[in-house]
Amino acid sequence: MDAPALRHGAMFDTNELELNMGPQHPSTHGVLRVVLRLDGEKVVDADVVIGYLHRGIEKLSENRNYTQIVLLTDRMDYVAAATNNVGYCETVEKLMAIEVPRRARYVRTIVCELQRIASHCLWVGTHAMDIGAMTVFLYAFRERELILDLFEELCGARLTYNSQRIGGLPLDIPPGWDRKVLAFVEVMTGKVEEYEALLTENRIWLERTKGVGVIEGPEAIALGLSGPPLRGSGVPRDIRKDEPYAAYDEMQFEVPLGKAGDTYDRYVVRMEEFRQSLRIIRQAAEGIPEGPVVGKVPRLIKPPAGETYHAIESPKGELGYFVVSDGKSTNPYRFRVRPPSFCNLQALRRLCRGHLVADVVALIGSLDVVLGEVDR
Amino acid sequence: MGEAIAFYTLAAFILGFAVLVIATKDTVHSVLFLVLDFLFVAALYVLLEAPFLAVIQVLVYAGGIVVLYLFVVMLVNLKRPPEAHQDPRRRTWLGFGLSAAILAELAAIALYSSAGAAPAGPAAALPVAGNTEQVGWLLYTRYLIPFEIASMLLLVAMIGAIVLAKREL
Amino acid sequence: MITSTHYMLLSAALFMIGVIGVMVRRNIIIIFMAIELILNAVNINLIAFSHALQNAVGQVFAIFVIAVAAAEAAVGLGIILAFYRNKETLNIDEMNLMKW
Amino acid sequence: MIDTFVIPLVKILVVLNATLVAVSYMVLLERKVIAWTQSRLGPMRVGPYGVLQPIADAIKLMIKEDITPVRADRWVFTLAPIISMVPALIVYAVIPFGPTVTIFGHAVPLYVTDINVGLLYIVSVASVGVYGIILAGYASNSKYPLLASLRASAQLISYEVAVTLTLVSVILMAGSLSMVSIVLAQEQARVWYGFVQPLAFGIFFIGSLAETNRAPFDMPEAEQELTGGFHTEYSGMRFALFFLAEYANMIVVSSVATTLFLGGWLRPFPNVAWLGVLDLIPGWIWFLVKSFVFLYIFIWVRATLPRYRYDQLMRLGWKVLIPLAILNLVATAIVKVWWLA
Repeated sequence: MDAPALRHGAMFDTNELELNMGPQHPSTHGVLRVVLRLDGEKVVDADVVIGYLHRGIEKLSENRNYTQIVLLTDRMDYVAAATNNVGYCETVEKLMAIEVPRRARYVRTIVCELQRIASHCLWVGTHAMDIGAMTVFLYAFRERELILDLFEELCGARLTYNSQRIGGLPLDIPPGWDRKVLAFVEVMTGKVEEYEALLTENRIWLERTKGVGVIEGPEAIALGLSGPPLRGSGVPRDIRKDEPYAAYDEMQFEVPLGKAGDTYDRYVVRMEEFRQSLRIIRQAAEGIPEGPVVGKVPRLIKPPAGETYHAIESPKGELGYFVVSDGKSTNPYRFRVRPPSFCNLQALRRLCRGHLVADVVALIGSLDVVLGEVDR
Repeated sequence: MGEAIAFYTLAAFILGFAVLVIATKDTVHSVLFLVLDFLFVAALYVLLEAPFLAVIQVLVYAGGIVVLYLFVVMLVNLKRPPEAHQDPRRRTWLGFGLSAAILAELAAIALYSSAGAAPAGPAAALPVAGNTEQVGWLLYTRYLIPFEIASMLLLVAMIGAIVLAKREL
Repeated sequence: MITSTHYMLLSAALFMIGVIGVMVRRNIIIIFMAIELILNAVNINLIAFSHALQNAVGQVFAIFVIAVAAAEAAVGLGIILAFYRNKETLNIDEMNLMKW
Repeated sequence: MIDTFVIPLVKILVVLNATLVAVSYMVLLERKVIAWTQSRLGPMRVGPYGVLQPIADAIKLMIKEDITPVRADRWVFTLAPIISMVPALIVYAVIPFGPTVTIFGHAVPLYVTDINVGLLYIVSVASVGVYGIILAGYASNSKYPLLASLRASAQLISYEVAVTLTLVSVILMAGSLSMVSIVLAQEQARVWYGFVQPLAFGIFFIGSLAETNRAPFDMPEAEQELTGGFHTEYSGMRFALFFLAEYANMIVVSSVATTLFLGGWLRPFPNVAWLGVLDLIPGWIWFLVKSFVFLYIFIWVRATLPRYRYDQLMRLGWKVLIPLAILNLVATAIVKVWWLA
C-alpha cells in the first residue's frame, strides 16, 4: 500500500458535511446565507449567498425624482439611516454645486456621528451576543434607545429618518436639542466604559477574538475592505480625514488603528470610534453656528448633465453614491451605490476558511454587515 | 418470595432485552436495548448485594462503553444496510446449533455441579466490613499487580484507539 | 428460594444469546455488542458466586472483566472506524481480505 | 409499617414535587435575575411580579402542538427527553437535605435514602443522562441537532472525568462514599471541605457549569451557532422536558456541591463556637440557602461571560482541569497518609 493513496481520498475519505447557515439563522444578522462545507467542525469553504433582501433600490431610483430618493436611501443601512441620507444629499449637492450653510453642515456632522454610535451600539450588542455575552446586547440597546429619542425629536421618526434634504435640512433643529445631545454625550461616555469592562479584558472574549480571522493590511486593501475592518488591519484610511465632508474639516479627532487585523483589533477600533465620535459630537454641538439651514436650492431639482461620485465614511465603511444626470429629467439617469457592507462581505469567505463554525458567527459579527445595504 | 419475584422479573428483562439487542435491525435501537440490558444487570447486582459493582456497571458500561458504541454508530452513517451482503458459504443454522449446544453444556454444568458441591468455607476474614471496602481492600492488597496490569491495559487501549481512529497524527 | 443455580442458568442463557449474536449477525457492531453480553453473563456468574460464598474476590474479578471490556470496546471500535474509512462497510462477510 | 412504607413514600412524594416546583421556579428566577442584571424587569404580566409565569409557561407548552419531524426516528425521538429528565430526578434520592429529625414521635431522616455508594450513584446516574442528548440529536435526523449532540456528549464525557476526580479527593477526606457520612465527616472535622479543598471546589464548579451545559460552556445549545442545539426539532412538552432537565441538573449539581464542599446542612463556620445561635435555624434551611447561592452564581455567570469555543473548551477540560484535578488528588492522598494518619 503506497503512502500517497493513504492521504488522498481513497483510503481515508474526509466526510465533508454541507451545512446551510441561514437565511433563517439567529446570528447571520438578517437574511444572509452562508453555505459551509465542514470537515468535522472546521470550515473548508464558505459560500456566501446574498440577495434575499433585494428590493431594487438603484433601479427604483431611476423613476423617482431627486428628493424622493432620500427616503429610499433610508432603507439601505437601516441601523444608520441618516448617514445614508447625508451621503446621498451631498452627492447631489456636489453635482449641482450647491453651497450648504455651515449650521446645516454642523447638524449633519452630529447626525452622522450619532448614527455611528447607534450603529456601533447595535454592532457591539449583536457581536457580543453571537459570542455568547448576552448582557452587552441589552446595555447597548438601552443607549441606542436614547439616540432614537434624539432623532425622534429631530425628525419625527425612529428608524427611517428621511432627515436630510438636498441643500440642507428640512427643518431647523428643535430648541434645546443641542443641549440634549451634549447630555447624551455625558451619559454615553460612561456607558462605553461599561461595555469595555464586560468585554475588552475578558479572558474568554480575548480567546474567542484574538487571532481569529486575521487579515493583513495589503490583503485588506486588495479585498476592497473599508471602514473599521480596514483600519483594524492598520491601514490609515478614513474619509472623514482624507476627503472631509460636512463639517469634519473643523473637528479635532483621531482615527483609531489596529495592528494584527484580527477580530479583536476590529473590535478595539470600533470601541475607540465610540469615544472619537463622542468627541466630535461634543465639539459640533458646542459650536453650532447660527444661520439658515438650507442653501440656495432651485425649486425644481434638475442637475446639469454629468456624473459624480461622492463617498462618506458610514459606520460600516466607505459609503459611495454614483449619480448620472442627463440634464433633462428630474430623475437620475443612473443611480448606483457602493455599499460598505457588500464590499466588506467579500472578505467573509477568505476569513472563514480554516476556522471553526463558532468563528464564522464571530466573523460575520466583526465585519458588521447590514443585509439591507448588501442587497439594496 | 420477594427475592424470587425480583429475580424472575429482572431475568425476564435481561434476557428479553438481550434478544432484542441481537435481533433488532436498526443498530441505534440495538445499542439502546444494550443500555437497558446493562441497567437491569446492574439491578441484578444490587439484588446480589454488590452495590459497588452495580454502580460501576452503570458508570462504565452504560455511561462509557455504550456511549462509544453510539458514537461509532452515528459516525459511520452507512449508505447501504450493513447486512445487505451475505457470504454464500455462511451457515447460519450451524451457528444456532452450536449456540444451543453451548447452552445445553452450560446448563448441564450448572445443574449437576451445584447439586452436589457444597459451598466452600467462608472466605478468609478481611479486616474491613462493607461491600465497597472489601472490594477495595482486595484490589489494593492481594490483587494489586493484576490491578496495575489492568490499568496498563487501559492505557495501551487508549493509545491504540487514538492511533487507530485519528486521521492524521 | 433463589439459589446460585438460578443465576447460573440465567447467565448461561445470556451467554447463549451472546453467542447466537456473534454467530448469526453480520453487522460487526452488533457482534461487538453480543460480545459485551457474553462478558456480562460471565460477570453475573462471578457475582452470584461471590454472593453465595460471601467472598468479595468474585467482585474483584468482575471489575477486571469490566476493565478488559472497556479496553476491548475502545480498541475494537477504533478498528471498526478505521476499517469503515477504508471499505465503507460494517459487514463482517465483506471483511475477508485476510481470509484464506 | 409507618416507618418502612409510609414515611419513605411521603418523602419521595415531597422531594419529587418540591423538585419539580423548584425547577419551574428556577426558570423564573433565572429570567428575573438576568433581567435585573441587564436593567430590565423580566416577566411582570402573569401575577404580581410575574410569579405565576411558570404556570403560564407550563400551560402554554402543554397545549402546544407536539411536532415529530417526518424523517425522525419516532421512538427514539419520544424517548430522548424522557431519558434526559429521569436521571436528573432520581438523583435526588440520595441527597441529604437535613439531618434526622423527629416528627410526631417518628425519627425521620431528611433524605430519601442513604446508600453506601451514594456519590458513585450520583455520578453513574448522571452519566446516563448524556443519552438523552445524543439520542435527541440522532433521532431528529437533522444536521444542527446532530452536530450539537456530538459536541454535547464529547463535552459531558470529558468534563465528567475532571468532576469525578475532584469528588475522589473529597471521598479521600471523608473516607466514605455515602452523602450523609460526608456531611457528618465535615461536622466532625469542624470545617467545610470547600475551605480545605479550594482547588477541587473550583474545578468542580467549572466542571459542573460544563456538565449542565451552562454558559460559558453552553456549546451544545449555542443558539447563535447551532440555532437551538440538540433540541432544535423539539416542540411542546417534549421540549419542556429538556428544558426542565437542564434546570433539574443545575439543582442537582448545586445540591451536590453544597453537600460535598459547603457542609450540607451544617451552619456556616462550624468551628466557631459563639456562632452556635445559628443552629437554631433548621439544617434544611441552611442547605437550601447554600444551594440557592450556588444557583445564583450559575445565573450570574451566564449573564456576564461570553461563550468559549468548542476546541478551547476541550483544551480547558483536558489540559488544565484534569491535570489540576489529578494533582489535587495526589496531594490530598499524600497529606492524608503522611500527616493525618
